Amino acid sequence: MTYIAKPKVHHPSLQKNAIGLTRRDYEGAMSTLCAGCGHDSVTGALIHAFWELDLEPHRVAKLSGIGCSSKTPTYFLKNAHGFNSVHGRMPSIATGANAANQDLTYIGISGDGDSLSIGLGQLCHIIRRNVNMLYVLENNGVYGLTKGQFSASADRGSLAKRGEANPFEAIDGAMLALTLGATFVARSFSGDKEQLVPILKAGLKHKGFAFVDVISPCVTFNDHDGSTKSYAHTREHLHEVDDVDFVPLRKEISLPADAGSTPEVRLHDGSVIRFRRIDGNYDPTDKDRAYSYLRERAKSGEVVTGLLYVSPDSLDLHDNNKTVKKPLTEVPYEELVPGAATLAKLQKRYR
Amino acid sequence: MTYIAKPKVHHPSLQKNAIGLTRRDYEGAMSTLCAGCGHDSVTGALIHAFWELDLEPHRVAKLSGIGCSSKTPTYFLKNAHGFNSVHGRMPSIATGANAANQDLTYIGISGDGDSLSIGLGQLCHIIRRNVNMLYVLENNGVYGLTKGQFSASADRGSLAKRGEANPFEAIDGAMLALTLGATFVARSFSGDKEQLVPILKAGLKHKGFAFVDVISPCVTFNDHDGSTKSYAHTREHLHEVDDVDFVPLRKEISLPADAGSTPEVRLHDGSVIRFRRIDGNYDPTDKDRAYSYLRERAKSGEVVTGLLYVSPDSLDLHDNNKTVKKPLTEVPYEELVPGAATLAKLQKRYR
Amino acid sequence: MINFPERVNAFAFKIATPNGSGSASANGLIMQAIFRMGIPVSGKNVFPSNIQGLPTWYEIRVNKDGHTARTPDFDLFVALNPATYKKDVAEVRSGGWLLYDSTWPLAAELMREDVTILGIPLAHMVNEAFAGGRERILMKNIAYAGALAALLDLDMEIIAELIKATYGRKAALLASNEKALALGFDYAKKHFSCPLPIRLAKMDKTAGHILIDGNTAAALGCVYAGATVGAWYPITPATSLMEGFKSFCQQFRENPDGTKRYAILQAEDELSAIGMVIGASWMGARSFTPTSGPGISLMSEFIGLAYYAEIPAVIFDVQRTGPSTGMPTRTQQGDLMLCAYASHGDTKHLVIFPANPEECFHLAVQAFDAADRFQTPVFVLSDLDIGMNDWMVKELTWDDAYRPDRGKVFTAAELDKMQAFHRYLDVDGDGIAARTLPGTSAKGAYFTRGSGHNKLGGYTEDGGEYVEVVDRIARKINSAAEALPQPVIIGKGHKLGIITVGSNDGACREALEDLGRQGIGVDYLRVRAFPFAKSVRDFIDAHDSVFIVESNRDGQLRTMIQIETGIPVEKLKSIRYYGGFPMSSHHIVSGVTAHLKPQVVAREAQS
Amino acid sequence: MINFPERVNAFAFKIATPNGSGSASANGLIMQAIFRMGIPVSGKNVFPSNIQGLPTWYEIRVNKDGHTARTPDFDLFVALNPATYKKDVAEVRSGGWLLYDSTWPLAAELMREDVTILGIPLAHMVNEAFAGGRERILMKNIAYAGALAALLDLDMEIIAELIKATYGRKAALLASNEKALALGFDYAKKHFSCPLPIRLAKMDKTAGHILIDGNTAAALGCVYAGATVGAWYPITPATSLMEGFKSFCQQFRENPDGTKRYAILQAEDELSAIGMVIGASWMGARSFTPTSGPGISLMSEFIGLAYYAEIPAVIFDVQRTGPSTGMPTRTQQGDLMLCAYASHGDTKHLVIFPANPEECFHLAVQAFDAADRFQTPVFVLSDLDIGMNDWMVKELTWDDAYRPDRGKVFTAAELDKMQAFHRYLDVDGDGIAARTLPGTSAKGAYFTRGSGHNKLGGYTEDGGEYVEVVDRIARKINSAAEALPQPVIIGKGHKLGIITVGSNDGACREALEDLGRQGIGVDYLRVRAFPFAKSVRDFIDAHDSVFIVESNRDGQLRTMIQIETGIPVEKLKSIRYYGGFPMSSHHIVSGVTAHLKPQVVAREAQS
Ligand SMILES: Cc1ncc(C[n+]2csc(CCOP(=O)(O)OP(=O)(O)O)c2C)c(N)n1
Ligand SMILES: Cc1ncc(C[n+]2csc(CCOP(=O)(O)OP(=O)(O)O)c2C)c(N)n1
Ligand code: SF4
Ligand code: SF4
Ligand SMILES: [Mg+2]
Ligand SMILES: [Mg+2]
Repeated sequence: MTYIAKPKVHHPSLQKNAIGLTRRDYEGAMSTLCAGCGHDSVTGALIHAFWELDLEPHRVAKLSGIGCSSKTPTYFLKNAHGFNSVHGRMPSIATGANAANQDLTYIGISGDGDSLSIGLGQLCHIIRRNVNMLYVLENNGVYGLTKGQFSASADRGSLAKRGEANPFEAIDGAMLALTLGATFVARSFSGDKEQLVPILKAGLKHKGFAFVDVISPCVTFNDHDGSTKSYAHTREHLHEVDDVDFVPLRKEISLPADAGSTPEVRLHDGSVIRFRRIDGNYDPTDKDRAYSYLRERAKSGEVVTGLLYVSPDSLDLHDNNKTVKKPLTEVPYEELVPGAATLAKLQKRYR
Repeated sequence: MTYIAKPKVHHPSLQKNAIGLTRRDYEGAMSTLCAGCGHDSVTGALIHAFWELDLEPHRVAKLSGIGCSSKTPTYFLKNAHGFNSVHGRMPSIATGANAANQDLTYIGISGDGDSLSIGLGQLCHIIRRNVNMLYVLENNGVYGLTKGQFSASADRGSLAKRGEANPFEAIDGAMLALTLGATFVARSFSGDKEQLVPILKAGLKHKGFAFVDVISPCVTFNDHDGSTKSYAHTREHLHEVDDVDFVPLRKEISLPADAGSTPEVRLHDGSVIRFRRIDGNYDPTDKDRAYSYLRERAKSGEVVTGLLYVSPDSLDLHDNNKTVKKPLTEVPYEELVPGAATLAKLQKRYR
Repeated sequence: MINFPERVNAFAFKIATPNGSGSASANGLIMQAIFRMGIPVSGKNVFPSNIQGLPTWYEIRVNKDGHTARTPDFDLFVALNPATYKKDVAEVRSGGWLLYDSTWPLAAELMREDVTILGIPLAHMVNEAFAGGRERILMKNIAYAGALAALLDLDMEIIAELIKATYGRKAALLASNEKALALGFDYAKKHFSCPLPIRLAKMDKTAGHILIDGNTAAALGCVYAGATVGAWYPITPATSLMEGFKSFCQQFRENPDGTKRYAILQAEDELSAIGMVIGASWMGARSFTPTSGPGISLMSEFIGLAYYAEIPAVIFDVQRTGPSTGMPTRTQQGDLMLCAYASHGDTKHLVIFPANPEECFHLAVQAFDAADRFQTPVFVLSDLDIGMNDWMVKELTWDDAYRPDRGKVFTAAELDKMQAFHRYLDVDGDGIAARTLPGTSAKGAYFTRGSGHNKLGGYTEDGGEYVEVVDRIARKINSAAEALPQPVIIGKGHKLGIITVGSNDGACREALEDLGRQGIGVDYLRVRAFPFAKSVRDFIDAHDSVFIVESNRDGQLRTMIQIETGIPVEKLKSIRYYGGFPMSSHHIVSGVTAHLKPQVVAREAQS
Repeated sequence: MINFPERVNAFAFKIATPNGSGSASANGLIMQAIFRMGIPVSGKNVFPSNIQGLPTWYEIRVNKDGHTARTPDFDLFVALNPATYKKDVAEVRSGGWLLYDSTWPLAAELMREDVTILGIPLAHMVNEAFAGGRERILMKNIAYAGALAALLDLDMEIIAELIKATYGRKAALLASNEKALALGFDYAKKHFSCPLPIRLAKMDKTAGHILIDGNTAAALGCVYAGATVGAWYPITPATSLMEGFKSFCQQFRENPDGTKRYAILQAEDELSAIGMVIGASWMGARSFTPTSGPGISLMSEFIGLAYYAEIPAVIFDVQRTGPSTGMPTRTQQGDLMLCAYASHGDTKHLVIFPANPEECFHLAVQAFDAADRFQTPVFVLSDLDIGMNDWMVKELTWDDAYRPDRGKVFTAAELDKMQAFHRYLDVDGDGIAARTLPGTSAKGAYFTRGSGHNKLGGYTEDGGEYVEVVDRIARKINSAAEALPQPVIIGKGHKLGIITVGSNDGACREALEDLGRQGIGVDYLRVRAFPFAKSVRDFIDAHDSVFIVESNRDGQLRTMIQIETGIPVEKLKSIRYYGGFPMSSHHIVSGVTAHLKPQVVAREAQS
């Protein structure tokens, strides 16, 4: 909402990052979402993550589908190119964009309606192609923008605002991503910026498709008693499995002395994801265990959060395609076209 | 192929079933698929299964999308209504049809292109809705009808006929179905009629969505060395976990004396699926174990077949919708319309 | 100050608030109260594509002569949203009134010399009177309603009654509402000379009428048509149609044990929704889907299947401003061509165009009959203005003798008597082949497919057999022209004519009168279905010049008339407005006079 | 026996076999050999929508005058598929020849008094000569090729050369082929008086020409246009376009280390394919997708997004017979209207119509230029006949000086010099606003959206701002008419004219000559793009009557001309053929004369 006071992202200082930008430089237009909407907190976390990673805003491409969630790209990185596309089909646009220019940082924002209903096929296939991007699913269990219908992530038995119970099994985006061979799967909560920011940073730096399911409550249509996606329910049923710290390559020198004792995952560019195991010896590089663990916890109604799985040797779309290292948009025309003489020669075969 | 000799379904006798029909009564038009195509064997198994279940052909609705596989409904049950629809969208047609008339037996036939690429979203959502039908995915790892492109079920590294290796992770329909909460998941091989027929029968009788992934090789485009969906490769890597016997309700009296010793699953109508455990103590009612078992075996390149999971207390679309027991198509108009007087009364609220 | 002539029951006012502040119920209250006073009234809700905070407006027009089309001339403006002050104040007609919240000093943007400014300290008053933040926001709306009641001479008893009907069971809420209403009313009475020259006075012109929105009425139509399967994917402005259907079904189609004589399927997208409709219709259920433009685009492939395989389907397209996502909360008539010719290959579809909620009800029923009879998809083209705004229409009536026209469907008994059944055989010579429903009997079994088939229902790749079938389908579709709802015509033998479609009806009828007063006689035709009835051509032939009035950029209705009648475009002058609001009569009046002027000039030059 | 006049280099023959039996390569061999003899030739492959077993045909027309459109009159029929005997034998023209496999007795169905029947024991011969089952099937085809060589006087050296070029490296295969060829040749020489009156004789009319299919040529066009991202979902008859692109890229765009200067994305469906194209184009890559009708229907929503957000995209629609799945291996021109107006809301798209493979190459390049220049989707409408059949066309030429027209794209340096960048501002007054590519600079950043936006690129729900943008887009699209490929016109001042599109070109040109011989002079115009150039209107104005020739049921080209020019339909006579085969001149000749007759009658009645 543009003209009613709203919780502002905190700017305790106008501190500058390594490329001389303040957090303000990573903001976007004023939010037009409802006061208290989870999505706005995700926006805040994203601004923080981009700032901390010292990314140049204009080297980022931000994409979305349609929905309240899909409006959020407007609210951060005003200096990045944005694409608010059509409902559920952002993954294909991101895939094409990334194929054309692999040098930008890609972030996609979607909702549970956008990703798990109309866009489910595209989501599954972008996972399969392992397109290098951070994909944030702002999950509130409803269609916010069309005023509160159940989405496919609504749990069986969860109550609608008018009291009706959802009769269908929920689709769990994280489980689905694991099943489809995703190389980076995390879950977090819009209300837990501490946890969310490092996950987003790690996702941005992961080479491949980083899927982050963020429980992001809809205060207007799904924050009541009986909803399993309300702030209260989510807070109560959160179960954190690990505590992630993301260490970009260039900062590595400043690692604490006891670094060796913390398990870590080294990404392709040398950055490191370090995680503190909160639940027993949860290991986010062990996919099979991750899966059965999630199932187990889900059965007892828990919402497992943290970095659930990461594959350090992920091969992205361009690795598999063997694209030249340069963005295709920058390959000069002359290197694309074999010329008149070759055309003449080539045609011998058609005679 | 209509006019070249092809392997015919065997009719050792023109034996009649309980409703007085021979297997011939369950056949359809002559196949126009390639000689040796796995899909034709599935057709044979289906004819067998329908015949053994004593189903009236005209009380069956058979549906498909587009593809070689999707042509198969033409080749069985000539006396059933058929619907060869559009590519990848058969699940929605089946859902609507079933919603309208719950009394027919529904069978859908699809291919891996039809189901896992263009139709993936619809497949996932029909699973979620647990529409009461048997869904057979004739899986050959390629697009047969469009001449041999990789499908989404092609394994990473599997070779195309021209030698190219598939760079993407395969989507495993059975794993996906399990993840999405399917209530009946099986896998079989077109070349294994012994196993396939009882699975199809159980699937037809299961109340809910019965997903059967049948490896069904494409002799023309994907039966070469290096393909992981060839006859040879499949035969070599098959791993049967259980051996299913389906016992319809009315035949129960004839159960062998030692029936008690075989694990069994009782379906909603009283029919029984009895299975012999081949692999250790594989239990098709234990979903979590099924999942980890499948993952494990898949890693060693094995194709696990058998009844992988069945939920005996499955609630189908109509259970969840609380539809009247009668097909909606048979509810008289008079019971649908409140009439002129009610309309007049109703409009008080609009004044 | 300009001296404003008294105008009883003939004025318009507009209320600006931020979205999500709860103003909708206050605005609805005012409108309903006016209606109950017996005065023709209309309300247009102008809302943003977000849930909370962006600007929203509500426009109320009161017109004793029954003209309830939108007017852009506002005599009074209630400006409660600082974000739109500048734009809002410009919309007040000279000599009119502006009501603002004088809790804060009058904003410079609101100053206007030629307008009487009325300040009421709404926030202040409600903050004094109420405690909770939410309650204060809500009660501010009721307070301005109270003020308007005083200023416009709204019947307080009626309002009190309405409030009681709404909050009767919640005593606290009722009390708050009554208190807030009084606050505004008393303040206005005390500080201004009430009523203003624009004021209300009881009439008896709303008897036998109701206030209803088109989506609700269409939903009722689906119920009365006997539709049992509804499949949909939520989209503004079509969402409330299925919500309406659901609530009527809950009321009328549930057994005491909770079992349902209907099924509503919330699909995963529009492709799936139309697939479900096709599946259910194939089985013999009456089935429908409500959607808007983007949904129709997504359904295009399936629409071609239903056309070619000849399966009934009813599709409500509640149009919004396109292209693409466009302005999803604004109205337009931009999908005419798409619906008429949707899908690849040669196709042409039946389209029905209701003009108001009353027709939404009746034409919905006719749409189901047409779909069954012609075995083909039928589009019902409504729009956001019809679908989501409350319109004053005649009370809906029903003939209990009505039974659905299910078209040609062979029963098992009929099949038994036949030699053989062939799905696509035109036995009766009317282009319509009989169908059978799955499960009927072995003899009735056939294969439905979107690929080439011959008249017997067999697969074919033979050109001649293919042509035979598609030619028959073309004949069938064209034959529907006279069976579908016929045009509404007002013909008085003038040389000029207006042709329009859908929700422009009111604005056109008002324009006819306005033009008549200017001495310009114009006849009128409103098409109600496509393919067009012969009378459309006749009407054009009978007039020297015809103005085609529509709410889209490209003149889609005009194009369709041109295509179907072959009439040269010069004869069909185009009048278009497509900025997202409902059409107003002045668009038409100025369009017609602008077209006439050059003619006059030309004539003068000649003489 | 009818005495057949000798016809050198002017006849047609047809070969019927079951699909999947390997006849395609034998047929291609014959056609190529004729081409190498310097004789104009065309081949039409008529194949079923399955992989093995259903009937397939190959039609070869030889015409010294260069008429290579399809003809339905066959002088010779090679009937090797018992399943279609009955239909096939009826297609031989009286006095012609029928060649059958005399291993088995002559089927009763094949008997025809007025046709010379030539029996060759093909199966017997190859079974004697070869061992393996597969080899026997394949060699039977080469054997009938040998027989045809003898009967038609095909140059055996050329055939031998071709076989050597194909199998040169596989000695055993080469030997088998040579043996099979000799078997057929020798048998025919020995048993029949060779050559027949229909026979070949070397000419020099194919110099400077090639035999190529349209999909391959279009793929080459994409390579030469500098397209780097291709996204697609397989569909007949478009599949070979992307396969061609891939193989050319493998040849010309791979580095020694195997890295690629291109990306081909096999999407999960057509919605995804067009999404990928839009994404890549947004980034600044030239990007395209090949598809057919069903794909266009599925892409409809995205097409509207690209139109409204002004993103280039090149879409090849290789048309097949619709509606729905239709006859996927038969040709048609059924998607004209869909492509011109695809998507909901007011939209209109640029469409380019190649008539043959040569134009597929050149117009593909122009399509990319137009897409970039006008920042909008551009359709290239080919069809199955152009796309999948080998056509004799002029050798493709290339101007090395060509550089892509990327339209208005601001660089970082240009942006630096500007005060501010506004995405949708029409600075130049030509309706085209400059864009920037993502990643260029912070100053160039803007938000792309399919929802309402103003000329500055900001989100809007304001009617006026919305109208400003859509009106400019309409102007932009219409302004493309003269920039797109212009019509091809043959004007000799006749009173009658023919207008056609795409692959009907050859049949029309042949018809012009045929009609000329009958004393009916007709001018000719072939549209090559939509929106239509002014010259289309001028052409119609300059003629008394114009025949619109097209391959669809509903006269879609005629409708589009009517819509865009406003010319009354009476002036535009419709000639349509839509049974799935390529158009033949006789369709046009009989269409024109049939239209003329009533006029003559009318005139006579008057006099
Ligand atoms: C093709 C299409 N169908 C439907 C819509 C209407 N629509 C807009 S947003 C939305 C759902 C959004 O839900 P979700 O993605 O969960 O986002 P949220 O608003 O909950 O954040 C729908 C159905 C649309 N814009 N386009
Ligand atoms: C919308 C649409 N896109 C593409 C096609 C072309 N097409 C027909 S079948 C098919 C793939 C079939 O593959 P699969 O489902 O695996 O069946 P199979 O032939 O292998 O049995 C495709 C892409 C189509 N018919 N419709
Ligand atoms: S409706 Fe829900 S999801 Fe949308 S902005 Fe409001 S709180 Fe957020
Ligand atoms: S192409 Fe493959 S899938 Fe299709 S019929 Fe032949 S063998 Fe079967
Ligand atoms: Mg949501
Ligand atoms: Mg397949």
